[in-house]
Amino acid sequence: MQTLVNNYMFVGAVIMFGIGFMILLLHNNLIKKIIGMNIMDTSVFLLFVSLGYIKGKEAPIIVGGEISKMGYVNPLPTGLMLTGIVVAVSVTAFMLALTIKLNDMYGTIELDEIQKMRGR
Amino acid sequence: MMKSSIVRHITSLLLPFVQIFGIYIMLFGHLSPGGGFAGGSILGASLILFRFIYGSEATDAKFKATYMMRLALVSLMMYGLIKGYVFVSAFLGWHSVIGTGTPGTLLSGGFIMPLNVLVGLVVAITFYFIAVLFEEGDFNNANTRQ
Amino acid sequence: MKALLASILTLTFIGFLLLAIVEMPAVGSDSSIMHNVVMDKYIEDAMTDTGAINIVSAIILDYRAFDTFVEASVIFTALICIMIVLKRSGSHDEK
Amino acid sequence: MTQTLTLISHTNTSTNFIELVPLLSIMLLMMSAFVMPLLKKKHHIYGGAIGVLGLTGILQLLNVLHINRSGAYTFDIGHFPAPFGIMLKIGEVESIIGLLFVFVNLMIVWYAYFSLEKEIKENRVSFFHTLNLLLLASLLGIVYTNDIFNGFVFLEVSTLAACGIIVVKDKKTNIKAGIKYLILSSLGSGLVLMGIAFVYSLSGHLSMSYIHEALLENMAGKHNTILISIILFTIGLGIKGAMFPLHIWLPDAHASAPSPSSAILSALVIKAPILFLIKIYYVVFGMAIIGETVILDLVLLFGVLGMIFGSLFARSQTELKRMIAYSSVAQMGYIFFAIGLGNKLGLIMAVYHIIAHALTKSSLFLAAGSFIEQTGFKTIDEFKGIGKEMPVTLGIFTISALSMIGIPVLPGFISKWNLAMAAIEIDKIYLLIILLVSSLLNAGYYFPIIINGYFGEDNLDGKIFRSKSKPVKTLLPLMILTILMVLAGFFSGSIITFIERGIYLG
Repeated sequence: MQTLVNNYMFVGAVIMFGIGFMILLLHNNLIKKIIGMNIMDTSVFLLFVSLGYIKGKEAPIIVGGEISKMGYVNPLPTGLMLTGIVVAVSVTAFMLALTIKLNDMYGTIELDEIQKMRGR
Repeated sequence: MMKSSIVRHITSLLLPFVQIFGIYIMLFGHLSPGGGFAGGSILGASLILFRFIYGSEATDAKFKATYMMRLALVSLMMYGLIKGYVFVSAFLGWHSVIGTGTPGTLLSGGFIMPLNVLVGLVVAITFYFIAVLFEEGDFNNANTRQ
Repeated sequence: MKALLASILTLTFIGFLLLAIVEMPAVGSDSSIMHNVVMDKYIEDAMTDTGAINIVSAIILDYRAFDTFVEASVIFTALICIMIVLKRSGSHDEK
Repeated sequence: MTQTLTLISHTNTSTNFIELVPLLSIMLLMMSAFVMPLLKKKHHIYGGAIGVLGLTGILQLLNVLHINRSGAYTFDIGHFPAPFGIMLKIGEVESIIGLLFVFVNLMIVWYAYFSLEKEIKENRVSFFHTLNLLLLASLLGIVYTNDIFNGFVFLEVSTLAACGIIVVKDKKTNIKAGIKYLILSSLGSGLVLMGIAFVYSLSGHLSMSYIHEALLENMAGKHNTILISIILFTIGLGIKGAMFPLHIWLPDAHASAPSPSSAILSALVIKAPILFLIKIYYVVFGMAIIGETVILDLVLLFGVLGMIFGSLFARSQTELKRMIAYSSVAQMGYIFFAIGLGNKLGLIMAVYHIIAHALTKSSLFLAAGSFIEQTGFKTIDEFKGIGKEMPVTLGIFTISALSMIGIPVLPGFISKWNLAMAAIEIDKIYLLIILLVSSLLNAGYYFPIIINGYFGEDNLDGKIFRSKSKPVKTLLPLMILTILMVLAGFFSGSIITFIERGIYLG
């Protein structure tokens, strides 16, 4: 239990992942599904970035030409998540585009109504 | 297109600063927080703002969609060529043509600064196109309406 | 019914992940296995290796540049996909 | 803290230019994809695409020959070696899968030259080829990479591009199938990324070989995390690779896409995540860790369920392409079954079945596509008597279907036979019954089409097929695929020995 309290960042990220997952499962509205997807992605980013955090150390930018005595936090997770964010943005944009097209074709963005129509 | 003159004037005041800020973040990506993606998003946001405030005709006259598309593709190709050159030269053991420079100055960091600018251009143009496609369904409305 | 099922699934899932969280190193500790020799190399040598003082920039554009190249093509792929979906056919420049 | 890092020594000391091939193929495909949207004329687009694919194919062939002569090699991208930079690792399995992907894609693009415009709008053709080249590059990247995060990024490109080539046809069903695929797939990506986060927290490395070393050192007291990250990877990549209960996106997507896209999707796109999963199992975690968990038994179970239920669902379909799509689910079940056996022969057969299924399913989809294109019909019943009109196409369809069922000499039989051997090797005889039942089910839905196609003249009266058989030149890529499939069966011995040299399991 003490570990969970200490690792509150990870716990928060996991609960956020659960919230996103729940939105994805429960809602039929496509926009809400996309929001749930985004919350899930963000929670993973949060988890990853908090992995690289070291207490009392500085952001990984070398100021003044010499390496700080304080040391720096782990720069690798941050760098990876920059890539991850770009990927998430691209996927979100594509999903929104598909939603717009679906709305043009069916006149609704509720998935259950779309499933009922079975339109060709 | 917005008719409100307050919005138009504020935008015309604000836009240069937004764009300079975006370009600054792109250029100084190796010295300060930021980089190609962040700077490109800001630049793209300024283009989107311009289009939404001043309408598609004015924007298409200024930034032609075909040229923008070509610019993005050429940037991507340049990116690929530079990176391909670096990868291949590393494999063959060649020395870098441009050194790393003095750390902390603008012209340092080898290929990092040009790569940041290229990524920034790609991201800005892509975001602009995506927003325009979402809003209007096409990005050559000025030409088709005639 | 569906809501209940979804809640149970989600709670089980969260519980599973928390089992892993318990075993993870504490947030912010200096001695965890992640802060290893790879990180030290990035921090100590990034300035001399690449000339950039922003270490994150040095990582994404020099040490792991291949990732970033692929990432640029992700954006491009998304643009092409969106153009396929939304671009009206028969517009002016397509003739 | 002081920590020492023993650099895993690489064997390549001399500079051999063939070792540039993997990087060069990926870069070449991506760069030509960036040029593709600028091209307008049809013969420019196809000339460019086929030229680039042909060149890449030749490079891949040279690569396979090089590997055959001097074994596996690693390639560090950029100036920095593996734990700091990104490393590609190319062994026997990777090289032959790369050659397969490029070759099958080349044949499909060749076929698309004659038929794609009939299914999609003309101004989308250049976009289709852009996405196709990006897709192939990303699939090659997934196959070659030795870095899990790099693999994740490539996986995302492949997802987006695959979804793009589904929605390139402007129908309602396509958009619906596309968004279903995209939502499930990005759920899978989220799970994979979380798995990467856990693995990174356990090892501090991203390069597969280094993660393996670090995991073996630090696994004490971390069994839950290891198990959970394996499960996350399995579910995430299982969604992308159509593992049985997670396959729900596949039939819609594969059935509604244009025929060349269907062939690419079923032959290539669902195969690369599985190879990545195999690498995660055996390169990242290793048999020592995987063997202690239940995960292989779970994969075996899902594989069995997929084999049985995929075939049952396929039987109940009325549309031809939907049936073939469900047959893909069943065949992916075979691959998961082979992985789940957990011995060396099983793993070899997983890779061999990837090759066999890619060659077979692409020609099946293309043959079905040319039926549909020539006649305008969609359902299975309407294809009775089609052998009179299109004997060559139906012949190709027949040979491929026979391979799916498992007639001797053809590759489907080879993999089933060896899977049976592998099942006997680990004393699970009851699995043989499942193999037999699934083969019978396969026969149950493929034979009626073939028999009705050749001999079903009873309802031929009053039915006018739109035209005679397609010109032979348009069927040439199909014939080459079929001949290659038969050859893959004939020379299965040497292919299997080649794979065996590079398989990840000692």
